[in-house]
Order: sequence, then C-alpha cells, then structure tokens
Amino acid sequence: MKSNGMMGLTGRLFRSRALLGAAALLLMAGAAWAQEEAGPSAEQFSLNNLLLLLSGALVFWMHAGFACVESGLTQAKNTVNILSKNVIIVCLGGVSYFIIGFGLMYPGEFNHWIGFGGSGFGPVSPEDYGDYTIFTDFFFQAVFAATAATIISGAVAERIKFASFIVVALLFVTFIYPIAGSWVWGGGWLTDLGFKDFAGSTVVHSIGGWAALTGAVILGPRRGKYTADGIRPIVGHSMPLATIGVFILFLGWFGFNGGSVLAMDSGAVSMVYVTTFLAGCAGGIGAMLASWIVLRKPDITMILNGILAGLVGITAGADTIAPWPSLAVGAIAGVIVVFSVVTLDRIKVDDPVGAISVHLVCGVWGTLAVGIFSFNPDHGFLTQLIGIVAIGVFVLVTSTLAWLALKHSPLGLRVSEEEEVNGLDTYEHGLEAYPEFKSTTGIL
Amino acid sequence: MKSNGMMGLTGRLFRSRALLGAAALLLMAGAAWAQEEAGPSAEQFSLNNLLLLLSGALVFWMHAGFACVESGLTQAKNTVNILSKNVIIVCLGGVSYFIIGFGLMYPGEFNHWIGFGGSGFGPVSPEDYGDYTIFTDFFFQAVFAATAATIISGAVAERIKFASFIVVALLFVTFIYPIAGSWVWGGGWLTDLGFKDFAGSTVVHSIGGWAALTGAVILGPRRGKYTADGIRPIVGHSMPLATIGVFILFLGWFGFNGGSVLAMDSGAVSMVYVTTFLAGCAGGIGAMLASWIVLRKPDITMILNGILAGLVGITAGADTIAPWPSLAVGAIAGVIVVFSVVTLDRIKVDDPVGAISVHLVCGVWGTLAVGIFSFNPDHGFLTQLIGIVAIGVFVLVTSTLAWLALKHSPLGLRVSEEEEVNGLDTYEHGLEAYPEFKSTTGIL
Amino acid sequence: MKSNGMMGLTGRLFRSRALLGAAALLLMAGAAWAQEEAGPSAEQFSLNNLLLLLSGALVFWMHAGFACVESGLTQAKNTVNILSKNVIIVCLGGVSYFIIGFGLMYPGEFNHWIGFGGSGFGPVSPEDYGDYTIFTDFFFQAVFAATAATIISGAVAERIKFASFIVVALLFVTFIYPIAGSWVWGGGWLTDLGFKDFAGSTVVHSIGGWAALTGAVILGPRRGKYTADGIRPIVGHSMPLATIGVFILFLGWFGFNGGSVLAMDSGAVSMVYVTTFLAGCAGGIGAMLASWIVLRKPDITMILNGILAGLVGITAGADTIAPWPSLAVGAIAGVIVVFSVVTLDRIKVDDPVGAISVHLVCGVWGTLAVGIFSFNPDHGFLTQLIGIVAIGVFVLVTSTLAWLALKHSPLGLRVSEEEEVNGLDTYEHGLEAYPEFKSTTGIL
Amino acid sequence: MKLSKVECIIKPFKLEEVKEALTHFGISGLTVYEVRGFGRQRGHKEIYRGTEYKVDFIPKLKIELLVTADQVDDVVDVVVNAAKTGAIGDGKVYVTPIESLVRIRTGEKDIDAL
Amino acid sequence: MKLSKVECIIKPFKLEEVKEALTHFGISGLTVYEVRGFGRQRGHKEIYRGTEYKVDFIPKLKIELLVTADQVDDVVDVVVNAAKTGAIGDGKVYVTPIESLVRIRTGEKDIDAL
Amino acid sequence: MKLSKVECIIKPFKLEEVKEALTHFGISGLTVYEVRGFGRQRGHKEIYRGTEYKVDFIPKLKIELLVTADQVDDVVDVVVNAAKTGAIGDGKVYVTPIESLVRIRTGEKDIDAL
Ligand SMILES: Nc1ncnc2c1ncn2[C@@H]1O[C@H](COP(=O)(O)OP(=O)(O)O)[C@@H](O)[C@H]1O
Ligand SMILES: Nc1ncnc2c1ncn2[C@@H]1O[C@H](COP(=O)(O)OP(=O)(O)O)[C@@H](O)[C@H]1O
Ligand SMILES: Nc1ncnc2c1ncn2[C@@H]1O[C@H](COP(=O)(O)OP(=O)(O)O)[C@@H](O)[C@H]1O
Repeated sequence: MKSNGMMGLTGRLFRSRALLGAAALLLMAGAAWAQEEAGPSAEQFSLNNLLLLLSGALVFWMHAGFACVESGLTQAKNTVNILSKNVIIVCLGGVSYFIIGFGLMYPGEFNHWIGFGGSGFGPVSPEDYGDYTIFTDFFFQAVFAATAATIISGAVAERIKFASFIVVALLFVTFIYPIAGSWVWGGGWLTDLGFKDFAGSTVVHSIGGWAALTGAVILGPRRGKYTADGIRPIVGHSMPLATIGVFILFLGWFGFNGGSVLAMDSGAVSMVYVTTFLAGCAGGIGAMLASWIVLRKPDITMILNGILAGLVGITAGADTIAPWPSLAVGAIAGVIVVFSVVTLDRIKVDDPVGAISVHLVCGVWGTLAVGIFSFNPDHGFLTQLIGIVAIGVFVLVTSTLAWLALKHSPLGLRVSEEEEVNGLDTYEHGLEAYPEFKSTTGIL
Repeated sequence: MKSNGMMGLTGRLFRSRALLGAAALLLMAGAAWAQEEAGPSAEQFSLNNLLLLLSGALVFWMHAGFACVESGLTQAKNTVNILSKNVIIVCLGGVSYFIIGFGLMYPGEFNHWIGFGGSGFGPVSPEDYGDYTIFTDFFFQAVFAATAATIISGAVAERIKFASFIVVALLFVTFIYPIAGSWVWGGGWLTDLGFKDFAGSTVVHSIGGWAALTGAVILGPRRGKYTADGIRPIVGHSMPLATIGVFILFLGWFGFNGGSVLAMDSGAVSMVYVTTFLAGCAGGIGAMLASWIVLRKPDITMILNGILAGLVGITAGADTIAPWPSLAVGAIAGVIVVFSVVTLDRIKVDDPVGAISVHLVCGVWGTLAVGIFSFNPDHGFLTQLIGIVAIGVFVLVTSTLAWLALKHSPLGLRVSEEEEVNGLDTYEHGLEAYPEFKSTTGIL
Repeated sequence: MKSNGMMGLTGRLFRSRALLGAAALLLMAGAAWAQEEAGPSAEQFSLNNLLLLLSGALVFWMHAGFACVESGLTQAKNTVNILSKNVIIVCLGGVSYFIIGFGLMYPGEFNHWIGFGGSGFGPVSPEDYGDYTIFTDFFFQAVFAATAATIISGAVAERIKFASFIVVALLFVTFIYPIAGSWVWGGGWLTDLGFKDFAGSTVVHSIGGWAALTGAVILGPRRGKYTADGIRPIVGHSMPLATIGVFILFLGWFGFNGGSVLAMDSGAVSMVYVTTFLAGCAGGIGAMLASWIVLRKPDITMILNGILAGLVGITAGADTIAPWPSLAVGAIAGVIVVFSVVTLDRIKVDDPVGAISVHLVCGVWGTLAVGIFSFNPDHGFLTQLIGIVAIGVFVLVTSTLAWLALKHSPLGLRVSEEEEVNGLDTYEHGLEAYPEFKSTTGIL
Repeated sequence: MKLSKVECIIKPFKLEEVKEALTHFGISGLTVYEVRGFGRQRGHKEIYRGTEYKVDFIPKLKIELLVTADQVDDVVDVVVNAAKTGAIGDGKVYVTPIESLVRIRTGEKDIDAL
Repeated sequence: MKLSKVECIIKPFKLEEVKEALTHFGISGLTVYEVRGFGRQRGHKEIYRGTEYKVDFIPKLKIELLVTADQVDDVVDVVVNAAKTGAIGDGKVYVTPIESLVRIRTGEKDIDAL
Repeated sequence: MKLSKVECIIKPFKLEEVKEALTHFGISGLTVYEVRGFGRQRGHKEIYRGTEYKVDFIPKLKIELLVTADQVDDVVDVVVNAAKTGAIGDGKVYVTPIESLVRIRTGEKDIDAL
C-alpha cells in the first residue's frame, strides 16, 4: 500500500515537474525549488500540504456551486431531484474514488494505458510520500473526481431517472474518468507524449463534457422544448440561485487551479491565481458583449456561463499562459460559449444549463489555447490536439456504451411522460422543493 | 492575564499531546514534532497560526450553514425568526465567550471541575504563548462556542420566543458549554481520565444536543404536529436553502476537524481531512439507502441529515480512526440518524430540523466509536461511556433548570397560539421573509 | 515593469511598516520580524503569499455577499438587474484594474498626488519583488478595487440604467478609487502625513460610500418612496438572501482585514482576526438593541447592517485597536448605522440597502476611531480628520462630475417611469428572476 | 337541478378543518385560491428600517365549491361551523348561481359533471 | 337588499390608489387575487439563451368587492377613476349577482354580513 | 347583448394549448389564477422524514373568460377539447352570468368593453 502511494506520486510528479520547468523558464526560480529534488524542507512540506488541503476544500465547495447553478437554471418542479443528484454524487464519488478510482488513476508503474494500484491506502509515512502526504494527495484528487461527474448532471437534467443517473455517474467516476485521467496525470501515454493539461480543461471538464453530450443526445430533449414552431425556451426558476452558484464556482476555481501547482511555489501559485481571475473576468465580459450585440440583451445566464467558460478555458494553461494572453483566452471562451449554446439548441441537443458548451467546448478551446499561448516552447498545438481527440474518442465510446446499456436495461434511463410533465420531485422524491401554499403555512 | 493565556494553553496541550501520541504511533512522526517540546520554529509557529485562523474562519462559516439548514427545514412564516436567531447568536456568543466563556473553559491551573481565568486578555506576547498566539486560540475557540449554541436553535424552532431563546442561548454559551468543555479540553477531570473527544462529538455536538433535547421536550411540540390521527408532518419551506446549508456545514467541518489538530502537522491534518470527508460521504450514502429502503423514497432531508450525522460521528476520532473504519463510522451514523428521526417523532419529541438526532444521537455514537475503532490502544470504550454520561447528566440538569426557570419567569418561553399560527415573523419581528405580493412589487 | 513592481511595493511598505511598529510596541515582536529588513526567508515568503492569496480569494467571495445582500433588500422585479450589476462589476473591475488601476494606485516613485506606473505587468522575478510576488500583490489589490465599486451598486439600485451604471462603475474603479488610494497606500501625500487606514475604512468603504451618496442624490429616490403622507417603505424581497449575504461578507472580512497585514505575521494577523470578529459581533448587538429600543422591533435588516457597520468600523484600525476597545468601536458603529439609516430616509436620500450608512458613515467613524482608540501614539485624531475630508472632497467632486456628465449624456442615468414601475428585469434584461407560474412549470 | 357556486373566504390555518368537514359532508371537490384581504380586521403595523407602515392585506384562502342548489344551505353551515374561531377576520361565505357546468374529461354536463 | 360582487382586474401598481379610493368611499372590505392575463395588451418578447419567446401573460391583480346593489355604480366609478392610466392594459370591472352572504364569525346574513 | 363569465379549471400543463385554441377561436382576452384543488383525483401520498401524509391539493390553473352569451357554447367546446387528456383530474368548465362590464381605460361598457 505504501508503495502504491509512492508510485501514485510518480505520476503526479509529471505535473509538478512540467510546471516547474515552465515556470523556471520565465520566473527565474529561486531558492524554493533548489530543495525540490532533495525533498522539501519540513516547512515547505507543511506549506504544500496546507495549500493542497485548503485548495481541496475549495474544490469540494464547487459542488455547492454546481448544485446552485443547476437548480437555478431548471424548473422548480425538478429542484429536489437536481439537488439530490448533486449531493449524492459527492458522497458516492468520494467513496468510490477511495476504493477504486484513486488506484486506477495513479497506479504507479504501469503499462501507460491502464493499471490498478489497489484500494484505499493503509498506514504510510506521510513524510516519505513525497511533496505532501498521501492523505492530502487523495483528498485533492477525490474532490476533483466528483467534480467531473457533476458536470454530467446538468446536461441530463429534468428527464433522467434518479437511480439511472446514480449508476452512470458511478461508472463514470469509478472507471471512465480515472482511466482517461491516468493517461495524462498518472504517468500514462499522453504524459509521455508531452500533452499539457495543467488542471484539467480536458481531464476534468472535457471528460465530463463528453459524457454530458452523449447523455443529452441519448436521452433526447425535454418534452416541449423543440416544437414544430421552433424552440420553446424552458426558463430556469431562480436567477439568484444560479448567480450564487457561479460565485461559488469562481471561488472554488482558485483552489482548483491554484492547488494544481501541487506545491506552495509562490511564483507559480500566485500567477495561476491571476490568470484564473483574469480569464474568468474576461469570460464574463466576452459573453455579456456577445449576448448584448448578437442577442440584443445582456442575458445574465450567458454572463454566468461566460465566466465559467473563461475559467474552464484557462484551466489547461493557467500556469504557462501569462496574464495578458489569459485575458484573450477567457474573452474568447466567453464569446464561444454564447454561440455554442445557441448552436446546440439549433441542432436540438437539449442542455438545460449549458454544461456541454461550458465544459466540453471551452475545455477543448482551453486545451488548444495552451498550444497557442503557452510561454513554454515545448507545448505544441498538435500534441494538444492528439490528446483532445484521444480522450474524446475514449469517453465518447465508453460513455455511449454506458448510457445505452442502461437505457436498454430493465431500469431504463428516462422518466415517464407523466412524471416529466408533473415534475420529478413528486414522483421520485416524494417532496417538493417549495412545498408551501404561501399563506397556509398555518396548517401545513 | 498573560499567565491565564499560558494556563489556557496547558489545557489545550492535552488535546494536541493526545493527538500527537496517537499519530506518532502509526504515522511515524518525523522531524516536525521533534521541535514541539522546545517550542515551534518561527515558520512552524506561523503555519500553526495560519491553519488555525483559516480553520476558525471556516467554523465561523458554519453559522451560515446552520442558518440555511434551519430556515430551509421550517416554514416560511418563521423564517425571519430563525435567521435572526442564527445571526444574533454568533454575535452574542462571540462577545460573551470573550468576556466569560474563554476564561471558564481554559482557566489554567484549576481544581479540574470549575475555574475562571479572567475576562478577555490583555497585551501578551504572542510568541511566548505556545504553539500559536492567544488571539488565534481565542478566535478558534470562540467560533466553536457559538456553534454549540446554534444547535439548540433548530430543535426549538417555530415556537420559542425570540427574547427567551436569546437568554437561554447566552446562559448556555457563557456557562454550561465552557464548564463542561473545561473538563475535557481545559485540563479537567475527564482529561485526567483519558476521555478522548478530538474535535467535539461530545463537547460541542452532544452538549448542544442535550440542551436541544431538554428545550424541545419542555417547550412541547408545535401545534398540529401530533394529532389524534397521528403525525402530521410540517414540511420545510425551501429545499435549496437546506441543501446549501449542508454544503456550507460540510465545508466548515474541514476547519472544525482539521483545525482541531491545533498545529500544522501535515500527517495529522491531512488524515483528518480524509476521514472527515469519507465519513460525511458515507453518512449521506447510509441515510439515502436507509430512507430508500425503509421509507421507500430517497428523502433529501434524510440525506442531508445523514451527511451531518457522518460528520458529527467522526468528529470525536477524526485523528485516531483510520480512513477505512471512518467509512463505517459515517455510514452507521447515516443509518442511525434516519431511525432516530423517526423514533423521536414516534415519542412526540418535535425537532423540526433533526438537530437532536444529528448532534446528540450521532455525537454519542461518534464518541463511542472512538472506543471501538481508534488505532490508539489507550482509548477505551468504558472511559468514553463515562465521559458521555457525565457530560450528559450535567447538561441535562443545568439546561433543564435554565429552560424551566425561564418558562416560569415573567418572560415565558413559548409564543401565544395566535402568534404560532400566524407566524413568529409578523409578531416578533414585524417583517416577513418574503414580503412581496409577487406581482405588486410595483407599489410595495 | 519590474521596477514598477518594486516601486509599487514601496507604497505598500508604508502599510506594513506602520503595522509592524505598532504591533512591536505592544506585542514584543520576536524572531519573525528580525528577518524583515533583510527580506523574508523562503518559507516566510511562501507564508506571506499563501496568506495573501487565500485572503484575496475571501475578498473575492465578498462579491457574492454584496450580490445577495443587495438583491435580498430590493424588490423581486429588479433582481436580475442587481445580480447582473454585481457579477459584471467584478469582471470589469478585475480587467480594468489590471490595465490601469493598479499602475495608478501603486505608481512607484511619483509626485505623491498622481502617477502611473504602466499597464499590467510583464515577466518579473517573483522573489525579487519584496515580501510577496507581484502576482499576489495585484490579485489582492484587484479584488479590493472591485469591492469599492460594488458598494455603489446598492445605493443606486432599482432605478439606474444598467449601461449607465457600468460606465460610472468603470470610471470609479479605473480612476477615482486608484488615485485616492495612491495617496494613502501608494506612498502619496496622506502616507507622508501619517494618515492611518489599515484595511480601508476610508480608502475602500468611504470612497465607495461617497460615490454612492452622490449617485443616490443625483438619481433621486425611487418612485413612491417619499409621498405626501410620509415615507412608504419599499421592503426587500428575500430575507434569507440578505442574511446569507451578510454571512458571506463577514467571512470575507477575515480576508479583507487579515490579509491587509500583508505578511504572515502571526501576532498581527491573529489580533486582526479577533478585533474584526469582535467588532462585527458588537455591531450586530448594538444595532439589535438600538432597533429594539428605538424602533420597537429587533429589525433583522438593521442587525445585518449593524454587523457590516461594525466590520467597516474596525477596518481602519483592526491592527492597532486592542480587542476590548474593538468591542466599543463595533457597538458604536452598530448604533450609528440605525440612526443613520433613519436619518437618511428623513432627508429623502433613498438608499435601498443602507450602503451609505454602512460604508460611508461607519467608514468615517472607523477612521476617526483610530484617532481615539489606537494603541499607537502616532495616530492622531486630526490627521485622521484631514484624510477623511481630503478624500471625501475629492470623491464628492469627481463622482458628482461623473454622475452629472452621464445624466446629461445621450445615454442618461435613470430608467423610464414605466420601466421602474414594471421592473428593470423585463425591460433591460429580458428575463425575470423567478419567471415561473409556480404551478405551470408543466409547460413553461 | 340548478347548481350554485359557494365561495368562502377563510383564515388559512382553518383549511384543513374546513376540508375535513366538507369531505365528511360529502362534497365532490373543491378549489382553493390564495388571496389577501381586509375588512373589519385591518391588518397590522410593521416597521421596516425605521419607518412604520401598515400591512393592510392579511393572507386568506378562498375555497370555491360547486354544489347543487339544494345542498347550498347545508354546505354553508358546514363551512361556517368549521371555519369559525369567533375572532374578527373569520371571513365570509357567499353564493352565486351557475348557468352551466361541464366536466372536461367526459363532457358530462351540469349535475352529472359534479 | 340585493348584493353584488364587483370584480376588478387592475395593474398591480395601482393597488394602493384603488384601495385608498375605495376606503375613502367607504367600502367595508375587499379581497385581492394575484392573476396573470392578456387582452389587447399582448405581453412582450423575451430572449432566453438565444431564443426569443413571447411572455403572453402579464401580472395583474384582481380585486373582489361585495357591495349592496345600490352601491355598485358608484363603486365601479371609484375603481375606474382610481385605476385608470389611459394606457392599454388598464383592465376591466365586471359585476355578478350574489344570492346570499354569511359572515362566518357571527353567522349574520346578507347585508348585515357586509 | 348579455355577457357571461366562463371559468375553467384545467391541468397546468394544458395552459399553452388552451390559450392557443382560444386565441385561434378569437376570444379577446383571458385571466389566469393559480389554484389548487381536488375532486375525483385525490392527491397523492408523500413521505417527509419518515411520516406519510396526503397531499390533497393538486396544482391547477383557473382560466376566466368574459364572453358574449352567444359565444358561450363554442368557447366551452374549445376549452373542453383543448384541455382534455381523458385522465382523471382534467377539470371543470362552468358559466356564470355577468350583470355589467366596464373597460377601465376607456370607460366603455358591456360588449364594447370586451
Ligand atoms: N366587502 C367585502 N368584499 C370582499 N371581501 C371582503 C369584504 N369584507 C370582507 N372581505 C373578506 O373577508 C375577510 C374577513 O373580513 P373581516 O371583515 O375582516 O372579518 P369578519 O368577517 O370576521 O367581520 C377579509 O380579509 C376579506 O378578504
Ligand atoms: N375577455 C376577457 N376575459 C377575461 N379577462 C380579460 C378579458 N379581456 C381582458 N381581460 C383581462 O383584463 C386585462 C386587461 O385587458 P386589455 O385588453 O389588455 O386592456 P384594456 O382593458 O385596457 O383594453 C387582461 O390582462 C386580462 O387579465
Ligand atoms: N365540486 C367542485 N367544486 C369546486 N371545484 C371542483 C369541484 N370538483 C372538482 N373541482 C375542481 O376540478 C378539479 C378536477 O376535478 P376532478 O374531480 O379531480 O377531475 P374530473 O373533473 O376529471 O372528474 C379539482 O382539482 C378541483 O380543482
């Protein structure tokens, strides 16, 4: 078990090494890194752990953001369903990643395609593990894994069976995400190739996005969304919820990207904070302008999607794209997301919350952006493209199989028409989100 | 005053010493602890303070979580009341703990039953105080104290007078909690006995829970809850609020447990993060399964209670229960909470938000769980039981006295029937939580 | 660019030097500061960056708080508008501060009145920059800047055009705030004078508050607020939103004040946490008592404003006012805010959320309080008064010009009567915040 | 037989009792509206941020019942008995004639549609 | 004396004015419903995530007044005057007969129940 | 000509269809109320924290239409056809007479006010 821990580290070192190289190039690495090779000092070790634990807590917090965004942008009658999905996916993701995912994603020495390092971890010496303890490592990775699963939830909202969603999300977080993840972060073949994905534009967001896409397509659109007369919008029920959600996600992203430096390297972490902040801001501005000009109103749901788009966009290169170009990456993502949302609606892919546009489309954009804007000359557009395609094909195929298998299983995938019309909350959960007669609270 | 600070530390050291011993046992304590006895290095001192301050901020944040959970699970007509209670209890708790509670809970050298070290603290040398500054110590302890008081709020919701609640909560946070707390964390007789309660399954959660129980019983159930025809559920008015609240609490718990290591000891803190995370997740899963199987629906309010149950459960042993068993502790807590909620309703103890089941019942479970699952052989089931009973009796008696005294005082305890039926907000606060005619916002 | 960074630091050093002096006086500075002059150790450097980055993230989070408070205390029909303003101001503020504001506020060597150090920043050595990296510095300053702009938003709510607000807010965050800020924190003439404003009672809160005041006056009150029969309250639509917002802001304030120590100096940072906590608590209690006694009900909106008032009040002297007096500063602020809100209504200045009372009035009080309660004998009442007046006049004049220019521009400032009556959301944003027929979610 | 519509403004917390009394009596259905009203009972004063104001409208529920003309008197009695608290603001019951009634599901008319 | 029910659909922001005019006139009470409607005024177009759609229903309030038959004309006038803006969508006032009325609190009937 | 009020209780998700059928038929306006009701269709059981309870009231919409007496039969047909699902709970349509009608904007009366 200990050796598993040590090996898991090997994979992760690829991330921090690549980072360090790039950062050193421009940032004139000082005394801090000199100690790296010999293992960090006791204080540096503590600093690393503190950074990663707090960053992990912030990433955990993103689940509250997803819950808010998704419930805000869907109808009140399905709110308990959405909330339940978001809550339970964290729980299931955490436990299943502990038992299987972690060992699959960071298998140690392996054939660079697939390997398994064992379940959980036994008592190990935290100091011998590397730059931080194995506990820290697991925690930070586990909250990431659950995030990837949550992305799917929004795209399939308001029509998927609760139990079916749980099954697919579990398959996803337990097998699909960790295997694809091991190729990039676990020391697999894409690591070897030099594919660069700092904090997961592809590994987290696109992977989640591909599964969201296949799910939305296989489920089909919500009833009444695409009619003979054209598209009939199904408006989200609470803009305050959606907005709070985006603020939560933005905050969480400082942990997501900042923690992905995997060491309290001041230059790198602080630059990542700045590029993340600027790209998110630029994404919001880009989407506001695009929606104002093209759609004639500054649509708040587009601004919110735009901020997330900018954040997803910078995630692959937050440590190797300088602040000025990070503005471009974010702003372009913000514009892309507006057109992507509109386009998906045109081709009748019904994604209630814009998850596919934000996470898949802008995840791809962000990964390519590294090939364009990175200040590290090792990063090439072609390598990035190969990674995107390889992972895309893998997730498209596996997630399609999962969705279809479930669809044709006795469980099925989609709720009945009656249930969809009247709301999933009453049927599946036996509880409404806002159950009161406003004025009869005297008796209810 | 300074000596008070130094003495306060003495008590606290029992916590960190016990911890260190246990951790060292299994985690092969490295260089970091070697410096402990001689006082931490300047950087280690800074790290400790940074960890505790940020953890304290997260614990503070839990009050937002309580406010959301409690208002979400009660009726709209009492929402301003619930929110007011939660807001003001933090304010009052912070100030009263500064003036009295802190000196009572960490009195320094004392008779191991009760002592008082003085009010507030004067100018002291932060470096001489110990592993962290006296300011840090106070802040971290103060936010804990207010938390314990907030637990009561939910159980007595929708029928207690605002002023009466304030009085009881103040008595509780100023006297009952600190005195009982001093026995365990302040160097008192339960410390001597070897009673182990890492971050407060008993000291915070059960203490709050006992007072909640006596309050709920003495107040009696809400009108209309238990009728001749059986139980008539009074459904909470907003599931999004309740869900956001649980996410907030889960996030805060990383500060609650993680900070309770009381030093930036990477091995211990990171293990605590993992056990806390896994137990919370397992609690949610346990409650979902229990409610799905036994109650036939995956009741989201049970899932939410289950997560909190898992977190309360692991709190006593987050640093001495390994990750695998932490799953068991959490899952069992999640199942317990479902049966406890149902049972309390059967015996007509009306607890609108499940505070007694979560904090008292699972607090007891968590404290016992240390006796079962701890990897530290010093922790014994019997000692744990003694601590639970001793503190239970003390709080039962004192809180009952407080509730009864107030009930028979001119102030009284419970609002009039008219007020209860029409909502506390209009009568006590002169303001509704959602005061709009939705469509007449043109004039109101 | 690098020299700009170095110069920017010069200004900032005034803050940390003043702090250190004061702290040393009473806190018996130990080993930690000895290294200060020679530049921090590698670990101390990392600690500083970690503190500032996480504090910056908490300050960023305050924007979520402003969004919640402002939308909670206004009408549902304007909620999308309020949310949009709060979201986009962060985005615009971040980007404009990067391009212009930062260089204007920390221009390096300059004439002590106005200077510009250049746009953004190029590749610099993070280690050579000073106590923390230039990225950290920028991030922490940028989130502050956006905060100041957000203050305005609440006071002009429910009647200002979205586009006009954006223009004024941009002018404010790009020019007015940084120039005034440079006088105090950028090494300008108020620094020279010994004016003390630790974390911005004046620099952030009053500056925002003055612009809020001129805006509210020039726009005039909302229709129907002041009638022949007297004041007709326009009640906020969601108390839960407002309450969550205040919890968010309180949490963020630990970053706001705690981070403003600008170094992980345990004694100073932890004392700041305590004074901030106590002042916020005392503010809530003061406002509750004042509203209970004077207005006959414990008005929750006053309690919420009171907490913020206490926090604004302590902000100027959180590091030089000891814990006991911090209680006084907070409590007085809490009482002041109640009377200020009532008084502004009497003189028909319509501030829907109390922004002027909280940020301007209590910002002034807090800045004066340093002259009264600081334990540093260098801080004088008169100097404080000079700073308040100088900055007040500057912002009054410049912001008035900005508002008036816009008012008489083709764009105009205020929405039409029809739009105001029916709500800004439908007209300006084409979307309602809660668009559902509660029961027709079957079709919408 | 002729049909009537019985409209009852009641205090919200009386809904459950009224519903039970009516079900017990044997009505075939009812429809509830959330309304606000005032009459003798004139609302209360509230204070918001220092300014007192009158909240004129008090939350009430309106129950609407379609019944046959010969049931009207009994139904009114049932409602009055169940809804009465004796305190001001208990509400009103008023009856209007119905010209025709159709059940959407079946197209049945008038008394058959009940 | 015979009783009538006067129903008035008005623009929400006119509620306060109408209420004051009616109170001044001397009506004994009223009940308000939140409704949505359309007529000549046909709603507006909104855009959500790139798709334009028509929001047909405009928020209105319905005021319901029980009055004696001889008051009807005056009450209608009072409402029309107070609620009028002259712009499309001002709403309607319509009157229906009431067969009987009971005050729940006292059991008083018809005109005594007002 | 005499005027009538047609009240229709329908399933919420049928609103759009009914509205379109009515607009197509040529009615001049309508008003919608959110209501809850029960009849044959008796609500469902829910479970909250371990206790089963009956949610009696099912969300419905009431559409109110002012039409001329000669339109009544056609309007009722249009609504019945558009609102029918054939499943229990489809709702009712009932008609009451109107004594008078005024358009607030113009003061036009009765049929001109439609
Ligand atoms: N003239 C009226 N027209 C319409 N509704 C009325 C009228 N009078 C009273 N109501 C309704 O009945 C409710 C109770 O009436 P109120 O006069 O307060 O009590 P009581 O019926 O006990 O005298 C009011 O809140 C209002 O909704
Ligand atoms: N035929 C009708 N039946 C029922 N309600 C109607 C009818 N016509 C109009 N209304 C109601 O009156 C409101 C105003 O009517 P509208 O025709 O828009 O304005 P105006 O009365 O000024 O011509 C509508 O929103 C609707 O609620
Ligand atoms: N007697 C009645 N009085 C008033 N409303 C009724 C009555 N019966 C039914 N309703 C209303 O009509 C709705 C549908 O009636 P229901 O009997 O369930 O179905 P159906 O009309 O298909 O037989 C109910 O939910 C209720 O709102």
